[in-house]
Amino acid sequence: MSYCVLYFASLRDRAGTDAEQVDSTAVDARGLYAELRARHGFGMTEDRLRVAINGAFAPWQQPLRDGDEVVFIPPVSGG
Amino acid sequence: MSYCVLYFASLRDRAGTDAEQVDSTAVDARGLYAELRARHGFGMTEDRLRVAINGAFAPWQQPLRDGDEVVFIPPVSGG
Amino acid sequence: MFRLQETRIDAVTLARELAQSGAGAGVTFEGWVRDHNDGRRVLRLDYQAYAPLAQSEGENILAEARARFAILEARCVHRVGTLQIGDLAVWVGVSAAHRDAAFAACRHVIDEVKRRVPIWKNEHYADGESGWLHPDGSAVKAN
Amino acid sequence: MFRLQETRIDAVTLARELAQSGAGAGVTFEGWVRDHNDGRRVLRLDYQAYAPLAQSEGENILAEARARFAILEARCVHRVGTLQIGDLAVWVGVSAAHRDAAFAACRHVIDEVKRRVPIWKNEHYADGESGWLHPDGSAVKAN
Repeated sequence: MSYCVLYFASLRDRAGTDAEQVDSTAVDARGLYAELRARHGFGMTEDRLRVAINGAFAPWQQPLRDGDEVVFIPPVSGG
Repeated sequence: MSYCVLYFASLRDRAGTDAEQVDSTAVDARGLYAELRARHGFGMTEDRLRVAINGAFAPWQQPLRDGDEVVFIPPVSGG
Repeated sequence: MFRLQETRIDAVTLARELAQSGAGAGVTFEGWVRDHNDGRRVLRLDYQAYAPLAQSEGENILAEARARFAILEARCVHRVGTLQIGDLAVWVGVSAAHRDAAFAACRHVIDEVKRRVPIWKNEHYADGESGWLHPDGSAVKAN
Repeated sequence: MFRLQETRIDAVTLARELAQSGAGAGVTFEGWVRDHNDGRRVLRLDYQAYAPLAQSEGENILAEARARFAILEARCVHRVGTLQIGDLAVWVGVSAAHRDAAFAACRHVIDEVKRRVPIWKNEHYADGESGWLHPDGSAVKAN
Protein backbone atom coordinates (compact mmCIF):
# COMPACT_ATOMS: atom_id res chain seq x y z
CA MET A 1 0.00 0.00 0.00
CA SER A 2 1.04 3.57 -0.43
CA TYR A 3 1.07 6.13 2.39
CA CYS A 4 1.86 9.81 2.46
CA VAL A 5 4.17 10.45 5.41
CA LEU A 6 4.81 13.99 6.65
CA TYR A 7 7.82 14.85 8.79
CA PHE A 8 8.24 17.61 11.34
CA ALA A 9 10.97 18.98 13.57
CA SER A 10 13.88 16.62 14.23
CA LEU A 11 12.31 13.83 12.15
CA ARG A 12 12.17 16.19 9.17
CA ASP A 13 15.82 17.13 9.63
CA ARG A 14 16.82 13.49 9.86
CA ALA A 15 14.70 12.36 6.90
CA GLY A 16 15.91 15.33 4.89
CA THR A 17 12.41 15.94 3.55
CA ASP A 18 9.07 17.23 4.81
CA ALA A 19 7.03 14.54 3.07
CA GLU A 20 7.41 11.33 1.18
CA GLN A 21 5.22 8.79 -0.55
CA VAL A 22 5.98 5.40 1.00
CA ASP A 23 5.13 2.04 -0.56
CA SER A 24 4.99 -0.41 2.29
CA THR A 25 3.56 -3.69 3.46
CA ALA A 26 3.03 -2.24 6.97
CA VAL A 27 -0.60 -2.49 8.06
CA ASP A 28 -0.44 -0.02 10.91
CA ALA A 29 1.59 3.00 12.05
CA ARG A 30 3.69 0.85 14.34
CA GLY A 31 4.95 -1.26 11.46
CA LEU A 32 5.37 1.76 9.25
CA TYR A 33 7.43 3.63 11.82
CA ALA A 34 9.70 0.64 12.42
CA GLU A 35 10.36 0.50 8.69
CA LEU A 36 11.01 4.25 8.36
CA ARG A 37 13.12 4.35 11.48
CA ALA A 38 15.41 1.71 10.00
CA ARG A 39 15.53 3.53 6.68
CA HIS A 40 16.25 7.05 8.03
CA GLY A 41 18.00 6.19 11.28
CA PHE A 42 15.51 8.03 13.50
CA GLY A 43 16.75 7.96 17.08
CA MET A 44 13.35 8.50 18.61
CA THR A 45 11.60 5.40 19.87
CA GLU A 46 7.90 4.84 19.33
CA ASP A 47 7.02 5.54 22.97
CA ARG A 48 8.12 9.16 22.55
CA LEU A 49 5.87 9.76 19.55
CA ARG A 50 2.19 10.07 18.88
CA VAL A 51 0.54 9.19 15.58
CA ALA A 52 -1.85 11.19 13.46
CA ILE A 53 -3.72 9.61 10.57
CA ASN A 54 -5.43 11.88 8.08
CA GLY A 55 -5.12 14.87 10.36
CA ALA A 56 -6.40 13.33 13.61
CA PHE A 57 -4.61 11.65 16.49
CA ALA A 58 -5.00 7.88 16.19
CA PRO A 59 -3.85 4.74 18.02
CA TRP A 60 -0.65 3.07 16.80
CA GLN A 61 -2.51 -0.11 15.98
CA GLN A 62 -5.25 1.52 13.88
CA PRO A 63 -5.29 -0.28 10.50
CA LEU A 64 -3.91 1.88 7.70
CA ARG A 65 -5.69 2.25 4.40
CA ASP A 66 -4.13 2.89 1.04
CA GLY A 67 -3.48 6.60 0.57
CA ASP A 68 -3.58 7.51 4.25
CA GLU A 69 -1.64 10.55 5.43
CA VAL A 70 0.48 9.43 8.38
CA VAL A 71 2.38 11.75 10.71
CA PHE A 72 4.64 10.76 13.60
CA ILE A 73 4.39 13.53 16.19
CA PRO A 74 7.50 14.16 18.31
CA PRO A 75 6.99 15.76 21.74
CA VAL A 76 5.65 19.23 21.03
CA SER A 77 7.28 22.47 22.11
CA GLY A 78 4.99 25.29 21.10
CA GLY A 79 4.15 28.26 23.25
CA MET B 1 -6.91 68.99 70.26
CA SER B 2 -7.71 69.52 66.62
CA TYR B 3 -7.75 66.78 64.00
CA CYS B 4 -8.34 66.82 60.28
CA VAL B 5 -10.77 64.03 59.45
CA LEU B 6 -11.29 62.88 55.85
CA TYR B 7 -14.36 60.93 54.77
CA PHE B 8 -14.77 58.47 51.93
CA ALA B 9 -17.55 56.43 50.37
CA SER B 10 -20.63 55.90 52.57
CA LEU B 11 -19.08 57.83 55.48
CA ARG B 12 -18.66 60.83 53.19
CA ASP B 13 -22.28 60.60 52.06
CA ARG B 14 -23.47 60.36 55.65
CA ALA B 15 -21.27 63.17 56.96
CA GLY B 16 -22.20 65.32 53.98
CA THR B 17 -18.61 66.46 53.57
CA ASP B 18 -15.28 65.04 52.43
CA ALA B 19 -13.29 66.61 55.27
CA GLU B 20 -13.72 68.46 58.51
CA GLN B 21 -11.59 70.02 61.20
CA VAL B 22 -12.61 68.43 64.50
CA ASP B 23 -11.85 69.88 67.93
CA SER B 24 -12.01 66.96 70.32
CA THR B 25 -10.79 65.67 73.66
CA ALA B 26 -10.41 62.16 72.17
CA VAL B 27 -6.85 60.86 72.57
CA ASP B 28 -7.04 58.07 70.00
CA ALA B 29 -8.96 57.10 66.87
CA ARG B 30 -11.30 54.88 68.86
CA GLY B 31 -12.50 57.78 70.95
CA LEU B 32 -12.64 60.09 67.96
CA TYR B 33 -14.75 57.66 65.92
CA ALA B 34 -17.20 57.14 68.79
CA GLU B 35 -17.65 60.90 68.97
CA LEU B 36 -18.08 61.34 65.22
CA ARG B 37 -20.37 58.35 64.93
CA ALA B 38 -22.68 59.89 67.48
CA ARG B 39 -22.54 63.26 65.73
CA HIS B 40 -23.14 62.03 62.16
CA GLY B 41 -25.11 58.86 62.85
CA PHE B 42 -22.66 56.53 61.08
CA GLY B 43 -24.09 53.01 60.98
CA MET B 44 -20.75 51.32 60.60
CA THR B 45 -19.24 49.89 63.74
CA GLU B 46 -15.56 50.21 64.52
CA ASP B 47 -14.83 46.55 63.78
CA ARG B 48 -15.73 47.10 60.13
CA LEU B 49 -13.28 49.98 59.70
CA ARG B 50 -9.55 50.46 59.59
CA VAL B 51 -7.79 53.64 60.64
CA ALA B 52 -5.17 55.66 58.83
CA ILE B 53 -3.23 58.41 60.58
CA ASN B 54 -1.26 60.85 58.47
CA GLY B 55 -1.55 58.66 55.39
CA ALA B 56 -0.54 55.32 56.93
CA PHE B 57 -2.55 52.49 58.44
CA ALA B 58 -2.37 52.68 62.24
CA PRO B 59 -3.79 50.87 65.27
CA TRP B 60 -6.99 52.22 66.81
CA GLN B 61 -5.24 52.89 70.10
CA GLN B 62 -2.32 54.87 68.66
CA PRO B 63 -2.19 58.21 70.53
CA LEU B 64 -3.29 61.12 68.36
CA ARG B 65 -1.33 64.33 68.18
CA ASP B 66 -2.67 67.76 67.55
CA GLY B 67 -3.10 68.36 63.82
CA ASP B 68 -3.14 64.67 62.82
CA GLU B 69 -4.98 63.67 59.65
CA VAL B 70 -7.32 60.83 60.57
CA VAL B 71 -9.23 58.65 58.12
CA PHE B 72 -11.69 55.87 58.91
CA ILE B 73 -11.42 53.33 56.10
CA PRO B 74 -14.60 51.39 55.25
CA PRO B 75 -14.21 47.98 53.60
CA VAL B 76 -12.63 48.70 50.23
CA SER B 77 -14.14 47.77 46.87
CA GLY B 78 -11.64 48.71 44.20
CA GLY B 79 -10.75 46.57 41.21
CA MET C 1 4.76 51.29 39.18
CA PHE C 2 1.36 51.86 40.76
CA ARG C 3 -0.79 54.75 39.58
CA LEU C 4 -4.25 56.17 40.13
CA GLN C 5 -5.64 58.15 37.23
CA GLU C 6 -8.80 59.99 36.27
CA THR C 7 -8.30 59.53 32.54
CA ARG C 8 -8.69 56.50 30.30
CA ILE C 9 -6.15 53.73 30.99
CA ASP C 10 -4.00 53.07 27.93
CA ALA C 11 -3.50 49.29 28.16
CA VAL C 12 -1.58 49.20 24.90
CA THR C 13 1.20 51.49 26.07
CA LEU C 14 1.30 49.84 29.49
CA ALA C 15 1.65 46.37 27.97
CA ARG C 16 4.47 47.55 25.74
CA GLU C 17 6.42 48.71 28.80
CA LEU C 18 6.40 45.16 30.22
CA ALA C 19 8.48 43.64 27.45
CA GLN C 20 12.16 42.86 28.06
CA SER C 21 14.56 40.61 26.19
CA GLY C 22 14.78 38.26 29.18
CA ALA C 23 11.01 37.97 29.51
CA GLY C 24 9.30 34.90 28.13
CA ALA C 25 5.88 35.45 29.65
CA GLY C 26 3.55 38.37 30.10
CA VAL C 27 0.24 38.12 31.95
CA THR C 28 -2.22 40.98 32.16
CA PHE C 29 -5.43 41.38 34.07
CA GLU C 30 -8.03 43.93 33.01
CA GLY C 31 -11.01 44.75 35.19
CA TRP C 32 -13.86 46.24 33.20
CA VAL C 33 -17.08 47.86 34.34
CA ARG C 34 -19.73 45.13 34.01
CA ASP C 35 -23.33 45.87 33.10
CA HIS C 36 -24.56 43.83 36.06
CA ASN C 37 -23.67 42.98 39.64
CA ASP C 38 -25.48 40.64 42.00
CA GLY C 39 -28.37 40.43 39.56
CA ARG C 40 -28.87 44.21 39.27
CA ARG C 41 -28.39 46.16 36.07
CA VAL C 42 -25.55 48.67 36.41
CA LEU C 43 -25.50 51.91 34.41
CA ARG C 44 -22.18 53.39 35.48
CA LEU C 45 -20.00 53.65 38.54
CA ASP C 46 -17.81 56.02 40.47
CA TYR C 47 -14.53 55.18 42.12
CA GLN C 48 -13.28 57.20 45.07
CA ALA C 49 -9.79 56.76 46.49
CA TYR C 50 -7.84 57.97 49.49
CA ALA C 51 -5.02 58.80 47.13
CA PRO C 52 -1.86 59.01 49.27
CA LEU C 53 -2.60 55.76 51.10
CA ALA C 54 -3.81 54.04 47.92
CA GLN C 55 -0.54 55.01 46.28
CA SER C 56 1.70 53.70 49.04
CA GLU C 57 -0.36 50.55 49.57
CA GLY C 58 -0.34 49.88 45.81
CA GLU C 59 3.44 50.28 45.73
CA ASN C 60 3.76 47.94 48.72
CA ILE C 61 1.77 45.27 46.89
CA LEU C 62 3.96 45.50 43.80
CA ALA C 63 7.13 45.36 45.91
CA GLU C 64 5.81 42.28 47.70
CA ALA C 65 5.05 40.64 44.36
CA ARG C 66 8.59 41.30 43.15
CA ALA C 67 10.01 39.85 46.38
CA ARG C 68 7.81 36.79 46.37
CA PHE C 69 7.73 35.76 42.69
CA ALA C 70 10.50 35.45 40.08
CA ILE C 71 9.22 38.31 37.96
CA LEU C 72 10.82 41.11 36.01
CA GLU C 73 8.12 43.79 36.03
CA ALA C 74 4.83 44.33 37.83
CA ARG C 75 2.63 47.32 37.19
CA CYS C 76 -0.85 48.41 38.13
CA VAL C 77 -3.04 51.35 37.18
CA HIS C 78 -6.45 52.04 38.73
CA ARG C 79 -9.03 54.51 37.45
CA VAL C 80 -10.85 56.91 39.76
CA GLY C 81 -13.88 59.08 39.01
CA THR C 82 -16.89 58.20 36.87
CA LEU C 83 -16.72 55.18 34.56
CA GLN C 84 -19.12 53.81 31.98
CA ILE C 85 -19.96 50.18 31.15
CA GLY C 86 -17.02 48.56 29.40
CA ASP C 87 -14.47 51.06 30.69
CA LEU C 88 -11.19 49.68 31.93
CA ALA C 89 -11.19 50.22 35.71
CA VAL C 90 -7.96 48.48 36.64
CA TRP C 91 -5.01 47.08 34.73
CA VAL C 92 -2.32 44.76 36.11
CA GLY C 93 0.63 43.58 34.05
CA VAL C 94 3.46 41.24 34.98
CA SER C 95 6.41 39.97 32.98
CA ALA C 96 8.70 37.09 33.92
CA ALA C 97 11.06 34.58 32.41
CA HIS C 98 8.46 31.84 32.93
CA ARG C 99 4.68 31.75 33.00
CA ASP C 100 4.19 30.22 36.46
CA ALA C 101 5.55 33.32 38.15
CA ALA C 102 3.78 35.70 35.79
CA PHE C 103 0.36 34.14 36.40
CA ALA C 104 0.85 33.86 40.16
CA ALA C 105 2.12 37.40 40.59
CA CYS C 106 -0.59 38.94 38.42
CA ARG C 107 -3.27 37.15 40.40
CA HIS C 108 -1.64 38.14 43.68
CA VAL C 109 -1.52 41.82 42.73
CA ILE C 110 -5.16 42.13 41.72
CA ASP C 111 -6.32 40.13 44.76
CA GLU C 112 -4.33 42.33 47.14
CA VAL C 113 -5.40 45.54 45.41
CA LYS C 114 -9.01 44.55 45.88
CA ARG C 115 -8.39 43.55 49.47
CA ARG C 116 -6.21 46.38 50.76
CA VAL C 117 -6.08 49.49 48.61
CA PRO C 118 -8.43 52.26 49.82
CA ILE C 119 -10.58 52.60 46.72
CA TRP C 120 -14.37 52.45 46.82
CA LYS C 121 -16.89 51.70 44.13
CA ASN C 122 -20.30 53.35 43.94
CA GLU C 123 -22.60 51.52 41.56
CA HIS C 124 -25.49 53.30 39.91
CA TYR C 125 -28.32 50.94 39.06
CA ALA C 126 -30.98 51.01 36.40
CA ASP C 127 -33.69 51.25 39.09
CA GLY C 128 -32.33 54.64 40.15
CA GLU C 129 -30.64 53.46 43.32
CA SER C 130 -26.97 53.67 43.98
CA GLY C 131 -24.70 52.68 46.77
CA TRP C 132 -21.14 52.20 47.92
CA LEU C 133 -20.04 48.63 47.82
CA HIS C 134 -18.51 47.48 51.06
CA PRO C 135 -17.77 43.92 50.18
CA ASP C 136 -17.81 42.39 53.64
CA GLY C 137 -21.56 42.13 53.33
CA SER C 138 -22.79 45.56 54.29
CA ALA C 139 -25.92 46.60 52.47
CA VAL C 140 -25.95 48.88 49.51
CA LYS C 141 -26.80 52.35 50.75
CA ALA C 142 -25.07 51.58 54.03
CA ASN C 143 -24.47 54.72 56.01
CA MET D 1 -10.95 31.27 17.78
CA PHE D 2 -7.62 29.49 17.35
CA ARG D 3 -5.25 30.63 14.62
CA LEU D 4 -1.75 29.93 13.36
CA GLN D 5 -0.09 32.79 11.54
CA GLU D 6 3.21 33.62 9.89
CA THR D 7 2.89 37.35 10.43
CA ARG D 8 3.22 39.49 13.53
CA ILE D 9 0.50 38.89 16.14
CA ASP D 10 -1.51 42.05 16.77
CA ALA D 11 -2.24 41.77 20.48
CA VAL D 12 -3.99 45.13 20.57
CA THR D 13 -6.68 44.15 18.10
CA LEU D 14 -7.06 40.71 19.66
CA ALA D 15 -7.52 42.16 23.14
CA ARG D 16 -10.15 44.57 21.86
CA GLU D 17 -12.19 41.65 20.54
CA LEU D 18 -12.44 40.15 24.04
CA ALA D 19 -14.46 42.99 25.52
CA GLN D 20 -18.20 42.56 26.12
CA SER D 21 -20.61 44.50 28.28
CA GLY D 22 -21.12 41.49 30.55
CA ALA D 23 -17.40 40.95 30.99
CA GLY D 24 -15.78 42.15 34.20
CA ALA D 25 -12.41 40.45 33.78
CA GLY D 26 -9.95 39.92 30.97
CA VAL D 27 -6.77 37.91 31.35
CA THR D 28 -4.18 37.62 28.61
CA PHE D 29 -1.05 35.56 28.35
CA GLU D 30 1.72 36.55 25.97
CA GLY D 31 4.62 34.23 25.24
CA TRP D 32 7.67 36.10 23.96
CA VAL D 33 10.91 34.82 22.50
CA ARG D 34 13.40 34.96 25.38
CA ASP D 35 17.08 35.68 24.87
CA HIS D 36 18.05 32.62 26.89
CA ASN D 37 16.92 29.08 27.60
CA ASP D 38 18.48 26.56 29.97
CA GLY D 39 21.46 28.86 30.40
CA ARG D 40 22.17 29.20 26.67
CA ARG D 41 21.98 32.44 24.76
CA VAL D 42 19.26 32.32 22.09
CA LEU D 43 19.51 34.40 18.91
CA ARG D 44 16.21 33.53 17.23
CA LEU D 45 13.89 30.60 16.77
CA ASP D 46 11.73 28.84 14.24
CA TYR D 47 8.32 27.33 14.87
CA GLN D 48 7.05 24.50 12.70
CA ALA D 49 3.46 23.27 12.91
CA TYR D 50 1.43 20.42 11.51
CA ALA D 51 -1.20 22.94 10.60
CA PRO D 52 -4.47 20.99 10.17
CA LEU D 53 -4.01 19.05 13.40
CA ALA D 54 -2.72 22.12 15.26
CA GLN D 55 -5.83 23.97 14.18
CA SER D 56 -8.28 21.28 15.28
CA GLU D 57 -6.44 20.59 18.52
CA GLY D 58 -6.29 24.32 19.28
CA GLU D 59 -10.02 24.62 18.68
CA ASN D 60 -10.63 21.59 20.92
CA ILE D 61 -8.70 23.24 23.74
CA LEU D 62 -10.71 26.47 23.47
CA ALA D 63 -13.99 24.52 23.39
CA GLU D 64 -12.94 22.59 26.49
CA ALA D 65 -12.09 25.85 28.25
CA ARG D 66 -15.53 27.26 27.43
CA ALA D 67 -17.19 24.08 28.72
CA ARG D 68 -15.14 23.90 31.89
CA PHE D 69 -14.94 27.53 33.03
CA ALA D 70 -17.56 30.28 33.26
CA ILE D 71 -16.01 32.39 30.53
CA LEU D 72 -17.36 34.51 27.70
CA GLU D 73 -14.54 34.42 25.15
CA ALA D 74 -11.32 32.43 24.75
CA ARG D 75 -8.93 33.04 21.90
CA CYS D 76 -5.45 31.92 20.98
CA VAL D 77 -3.07 32.83 18.19
CA HIS D 78 0.30 31.11 17.65
CA ARG D 79 3.08 32.29 15.33
CA VAL D 80 4.90 29.94 13.00
CA GLY D 81 8.08 30.58 11.01
CA THR D 82 11.14 32.53 12.10
CA LEU D 83 10.93 34.79 15.18
CA GLN D 84 13.38 37.20 16.74
CA ILE D 85 14.07 37.92 20.42
CA GLY D 86 11.14 39.79 21.93
CA ASP D 87 8.67 38.69 19.26
CA LEU D 88 5.26 37.58 20.42
CA ALA D 89 5.08 33.83 19.80
CA VAL D 90 1.73 33.02 21.32
CA TRP D 91 -1.20 35.06 22.61
CA VAL D 92 -4.07 33.77 24.75
CA GLY D 93 -6.97 35.96 25.82
CA VAL D 94 -9.97 35.13 27.97
CA SER D 95 -12.88 37.25 29.15
CA ALA D 96 -15.36 36.38 31.88
CA ALA D 97 -17.77 37.96 34.30
CA HIS D 98 -15.36 37.23 37.17
CA ARG D 99 -11.59 36.95 37.44
CA ASP D 100 -11.37 33.43 38.91
CA ALA D 101 -12.65 31.88 35.71
CA ALA D 102 -10.63 34.21 33.48
CA PHE D 103 -7.33 33.38 35.20
CA ALA D 104 -8.04 29.64 35.36
CA ALA D 105 -9.13 29.37 31.75
CA CYS D 106 -6.23 31.44 30.41
CA ARG D 107 -3.77 29.25 32.29
CA HIS D 108 -5.52 26.10 31.12
CA VAL D 109 -5.38 27.14 27.48
CA ILE D 110 -1.68 27.96 27.39
CA ASP D 111 -0.80 24.81 29.35
CA GLU D 112 -2.79 22.59 27.00
CA VAL D 113 -1.47 24.35 23.91
CA LYS D 114 2.07 23.67 25.08
CA ARG D 115 1.20 20.08 25.94
CA ARG D 116 -0.88 18.98 22.96
CA VAL D 117 -0.75 21.20 19.91
CA PRO D 118 1.68 19.94 17.24
CA ILE D 119 4.01 22.91 17.09
CA TRP D 120 7.77 22.61 17.46
CA LYS D 121 10.39 25.14 18.41
CA ASN D 122 13.89 25.19 16.96
CA GLU D 123 16.20 27.40 18.96
CA HIS D 124 19.27 28.94 17.39
CA TYR D 125 22.00 29.58 19.94
CA ALA D 126 24.80 32.10 20.08
CA ASP D 127 27.38 29.28 19.92
CA GLY D 128 26.17 28.36 16.44
CA GLU D 129 24.25 25.26 17.44
CA SER D 130 20.55 24.79 17.02
CA GLY D 131 18.08 22.10 17.79
CA TRP D 132 14.46 21.15 18.05
CA LEU D 133 13.16 21.22 21.57
CA HIS D 134 11.40 18.05 22.56
CA PRO D 135 10.48 18.91 26.10
CA ASP D 136 10.25 15.43 27.55
CA GLY D 137 13.97 15.52 28.03
CA SER D 138 15.36 14.61 24.65
CA ALA D 139 18.64 16.28 23.86
CA VAL D 140 18.97 19.28 21.64
CA LYS D 141 20.01 18.04 18.19
CA ALA D 142 17.98 14.89 18.76
CA ASN D 143 17.57 12.97 15.56
